[in-house]
Amino acid sequence: MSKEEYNPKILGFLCNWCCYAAADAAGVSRYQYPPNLRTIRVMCTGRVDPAFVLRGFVEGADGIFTGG
Amino acid sequence: MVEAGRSPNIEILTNADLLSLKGKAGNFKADIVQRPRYIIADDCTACGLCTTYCPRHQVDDYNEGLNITRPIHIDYPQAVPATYYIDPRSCLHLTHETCQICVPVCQSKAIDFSQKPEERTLEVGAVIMSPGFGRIPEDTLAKYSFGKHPDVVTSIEFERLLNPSGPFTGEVRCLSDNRHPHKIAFIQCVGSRDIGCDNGYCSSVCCMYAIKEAMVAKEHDPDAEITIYYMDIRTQGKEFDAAQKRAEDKGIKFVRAKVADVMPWGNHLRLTYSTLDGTHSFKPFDMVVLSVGLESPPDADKLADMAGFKLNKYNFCDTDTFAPLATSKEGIYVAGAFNGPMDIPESVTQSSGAAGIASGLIKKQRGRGIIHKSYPDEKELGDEVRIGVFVCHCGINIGSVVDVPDVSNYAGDMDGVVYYTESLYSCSQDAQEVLKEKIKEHDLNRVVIAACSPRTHEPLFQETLKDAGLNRSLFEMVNIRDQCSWVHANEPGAATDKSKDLVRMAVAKARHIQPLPEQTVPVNKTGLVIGGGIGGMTAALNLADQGFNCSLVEKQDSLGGNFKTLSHTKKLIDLVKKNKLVTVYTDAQLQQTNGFVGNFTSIITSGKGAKVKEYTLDHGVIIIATGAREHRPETVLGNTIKYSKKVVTQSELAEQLEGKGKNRAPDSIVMVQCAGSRGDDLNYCSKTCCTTAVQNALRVKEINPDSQVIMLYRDIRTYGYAEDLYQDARQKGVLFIPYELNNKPVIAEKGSKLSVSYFDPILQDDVSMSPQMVALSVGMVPEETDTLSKLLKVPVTADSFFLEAHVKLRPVELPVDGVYVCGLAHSPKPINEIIVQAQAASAKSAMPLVKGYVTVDPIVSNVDKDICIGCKLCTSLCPYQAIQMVKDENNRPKAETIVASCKACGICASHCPTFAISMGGFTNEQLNSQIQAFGQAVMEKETEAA
Amino acid sequence: MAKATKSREGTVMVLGGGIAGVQAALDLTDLGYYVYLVEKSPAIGGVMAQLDKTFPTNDCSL
Amino acid sequence: MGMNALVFNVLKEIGINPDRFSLQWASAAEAPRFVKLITEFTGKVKELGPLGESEGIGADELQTKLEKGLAAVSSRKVRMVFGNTAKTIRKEGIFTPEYINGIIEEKLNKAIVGALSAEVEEGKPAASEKKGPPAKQDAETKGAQKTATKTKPASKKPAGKARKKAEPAAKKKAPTPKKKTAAKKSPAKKKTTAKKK
Repeated sequence: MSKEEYNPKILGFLCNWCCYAAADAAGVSRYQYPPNLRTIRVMCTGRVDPAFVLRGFVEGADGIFTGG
Repeated sequence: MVEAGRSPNIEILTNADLLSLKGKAGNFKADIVQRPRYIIADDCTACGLCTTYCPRHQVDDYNEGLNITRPIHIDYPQAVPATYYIDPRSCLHLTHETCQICVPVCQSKAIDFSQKPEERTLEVGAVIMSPGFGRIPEDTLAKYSFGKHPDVVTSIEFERLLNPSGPFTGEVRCLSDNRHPHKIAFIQCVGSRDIGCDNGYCSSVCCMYAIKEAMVAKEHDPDAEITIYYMDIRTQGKEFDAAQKRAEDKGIKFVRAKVADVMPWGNHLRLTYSTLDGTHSFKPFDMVVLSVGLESPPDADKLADMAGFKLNKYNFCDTDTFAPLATSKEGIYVAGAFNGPMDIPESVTQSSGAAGIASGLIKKQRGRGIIHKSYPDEKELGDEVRIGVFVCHCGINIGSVVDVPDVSNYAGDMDGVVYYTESLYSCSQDAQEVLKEKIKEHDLNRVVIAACSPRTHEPLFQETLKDAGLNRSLFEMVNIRDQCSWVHANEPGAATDKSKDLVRMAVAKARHIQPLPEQTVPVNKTGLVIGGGIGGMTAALNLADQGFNCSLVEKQDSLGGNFKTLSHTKKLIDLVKKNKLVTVYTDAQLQQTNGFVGNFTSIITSGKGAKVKEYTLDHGVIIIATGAREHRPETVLGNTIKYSKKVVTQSELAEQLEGKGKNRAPDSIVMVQCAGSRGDDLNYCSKTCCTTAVQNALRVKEINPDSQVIMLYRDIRTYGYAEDLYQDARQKGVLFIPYELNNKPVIAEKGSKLSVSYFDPILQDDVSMSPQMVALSVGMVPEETDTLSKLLKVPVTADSFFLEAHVKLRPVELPVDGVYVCGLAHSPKPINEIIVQAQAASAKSAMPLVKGYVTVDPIVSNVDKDICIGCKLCTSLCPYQAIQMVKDENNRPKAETIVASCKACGICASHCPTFAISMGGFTNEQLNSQIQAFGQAVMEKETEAA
Repeated sequence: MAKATKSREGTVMVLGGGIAGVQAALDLTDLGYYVYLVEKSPAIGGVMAQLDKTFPTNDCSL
Repeated sequence: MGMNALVFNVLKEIGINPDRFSLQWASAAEAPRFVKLITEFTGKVKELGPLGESEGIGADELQTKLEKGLAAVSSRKVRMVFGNTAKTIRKEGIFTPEYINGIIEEKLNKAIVGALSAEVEEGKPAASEKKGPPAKQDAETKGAQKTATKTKPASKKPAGKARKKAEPAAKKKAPTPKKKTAAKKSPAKKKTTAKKK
């Protein structure tokens, strides 16, 4: 698989009050960004257990973004 | 609209006209007549069969006459109440006693031509007038050949063209030959700022909606060339300038010119206009949109003399600056565009304020008319997981990018999914009925909705689940609009894949969702108002009027804030002092606040020097009214400024003019607008400086008629009725000269003489002069909001004003429940808007106090006693002290949640060594299954790509 | 002829079912009052219901 | 507190490039910042290439290493040390990244390396995937079911008693759906869902 075909899968943990709200605001202002992110909404980044991050890699995520 | 439709305490009387209104505050008698719908509302299933069979054609007013419909129809599928009606003006049977084809066609026999007008008398305690605004008469549009050429449309017609339920299902087409318009022109101030049709006021909203319509048109057709012809761009609201800047970046051209006329030119249109530098230009356009203003409602006079209140000279409702929602008749209040042309956020704020005052007026009768809504009892969950998936089009918002049918079918064959479908607008009332039916029909016990953001619409769907007998936690929402179709607009394939993944992850989580009981906590029925200016005092007085006591905390040693000298402020101060329900703390500072809506405890210090005392206050709600102060920039438009007797700000000039000094009005003065604002130092518009500057200019001319007053401006934003002041100033000889950012005026001080030089676009030459005074129209900055935002954990915008929960739907509430904001702390605004916001804030804050209890979101933490090893880590890590150790039956320490103060952040759960703690709605198992479902996406992707 | 007039204490009449009328009605029910929402056209929503999107957030106007 | 430092450590021990995990902040009003963060992170991950490839680890070896990492952060020993370190950070009140990374490195590195190597003795790579010893796993799932249904009003009554009453109902309801749905689910992937029960 050459580089351009490669489409990284990114798992995102977004905090409902900050980053998730920023993502909504980005949508309202129609900013465009790459579609590789798959979001899991959590109430706060405090909820993100190290086990979730490791499990994310076990499940094959190429990158994990946690946004507080 | 949906909420109003289903609230048991709102009786919607459509097709109804007011016949008479008599009585006094607290006891009015209103006679109304309800014109017949000729359809029995409860039986009509809105199936649409009758419209297909009806032979008669009729112009569709809802689509501004751009479309044809039938006498028996519904305006739009999401209408509330969702029933059809027959238009008596065109129905063959009602006009010629013939036809009646629809009667046998209707399956549910809902058509009943025997219906007669019904008169009813309503006995009410108070009345709120919100009849909205009227349309600009067509003859004022004639000079732009409106009606002579089909492609000259009004802005509301253009809005219908843009709307997916419009005549061309959302495609913008010329009405002359159906082609896509490539060059579109917007002409501003049509029917406003126009003494010709005695609409001398500015309608305040046209600049903003023109920009919005241009942006949406650009979204439909990215290479459309759109030009807006304007006199002043008036985008003075909060974040409005940012929207204008975004429009410019998107390639929308703004030309400062008044368009003389629009001539049909074959299929095209030719615009003739002249710009400031005197050059005449003719430009061809495919379509011309007239940004029509807002007129007073057509039946304003009838309403006024029926109810006995006065109208102002423009036939809008006459109100006083310091009582902007009260009409001249006690007990009758006004809200919305009938008060004066305004935008939606302002109308919403006014209606909340009017509701608050009305509730204060008849607080003795509160709660007597109320029907308490009862929900069917929660049905027992079967063992089998039966999930329903509903994928939404949201008009074109999702449907135009994401292949909704594909996503819906994809969801269909997932484990546990027993029903899947799509809907055009899943948040509309008819879709909610479908949702309820499907839950019953397929015995669904979990619902997944793929639509917009749960942050805005989760409560709406949860309410429908409760109505269908399902626990409201058995619900998961997938955001495929704000975080998918809107942000991956030009990658439909990737957006569809992403939607499928997100739906699969949501279904994976849904399989593990459990019903969670709702908890309620009692409310402490008092308020805390921070800031004792006009806003704070009005809010405190209104809370007291509604029967709740509150404490008012003022930083300085006396109440009054920025407008201390005004007579109205003095009146407010002694009203506050006399009111038994309001306790005032001066020289007071908020030290600490914790707790949550309904149960806050705050510590404040009050008193000066040695006598500083500390008070602990228990209260249910907080209203922030900390106001703002004048911004004194060091440099203005690149010139360093030394404030002196000769170089003053507008407020200093106003003070000087109020004084008694003989030559207090200078012989020559230059006023500089946007001094330190709109990108110069602050990057927002402070909304009031133009009006204050023009008032000062008039005051100078009044005292010293032959003085020379010159105002250098970028846009004169005297919106609403203030336009009359601008008109008056020009007639009195005040010179208004626009400057551009690329050719800024130069202000310098040589010795004792001032020198100002600028480029005059009309003379097309540089002018320099040495005025006696220079007045800088400076903006305002919020009073140190950072400390308060940290104390109350509420967000502030980039300009450090408080960030409201939603600019239109919840303009005076902050994202943190129980905390409200009003006045200059929210954004710069004139006094009447401060008072309206204060009244709205006190109305909204009274709601939890009226209800008496607050439901706690069931997403709090819970501890499994078997697994907990009592290591006490969670109690030390919890930022809200919401978890404590208790002894279990054999005396071993176990952790336990304090449900009332838990904020559901989940730190305890993620740090618990033995995974003993789980969060309601975000359990370890649910999140793990979501991650696992995400994993499957990788597998499919690789196989495709490999 | 007219339906029995429901004389009822604690009620407010809101004349006009546009965004202002609907918002006032919703707030009044939260403040504990019964509301008669009188609208002259066959459906509530007023002009806002005709709009496609509304500034400044550009989200849908329903 | 320090969760990202712990994850960096574990990833470094396994040999995965820590840049693949990013912890950022963007407030509700900072939409442009959020978009910048996501675009940059996607670009960086695209540069790094698929997981394992840029780190030169074969697919199978990568899988076992990752699962060992997961087991490490789920083991009670590592989590206990992590919890106490977080407690000290909070008590010290110093939240600079350097300090947090330093103290996590110092306290946890030994425990992580120990946990990673410890897997080899147990010799049950598949079993070790499970979060902690199996007994805990079942209790945890049942626990999650029970606790979810039994949240009760804030009354101070000790939880034990209330749980008795609620338990029978929960037990009847909770386990059966688990078994049925899980059995039906038959993902093709090698990672069996056995670890769920």
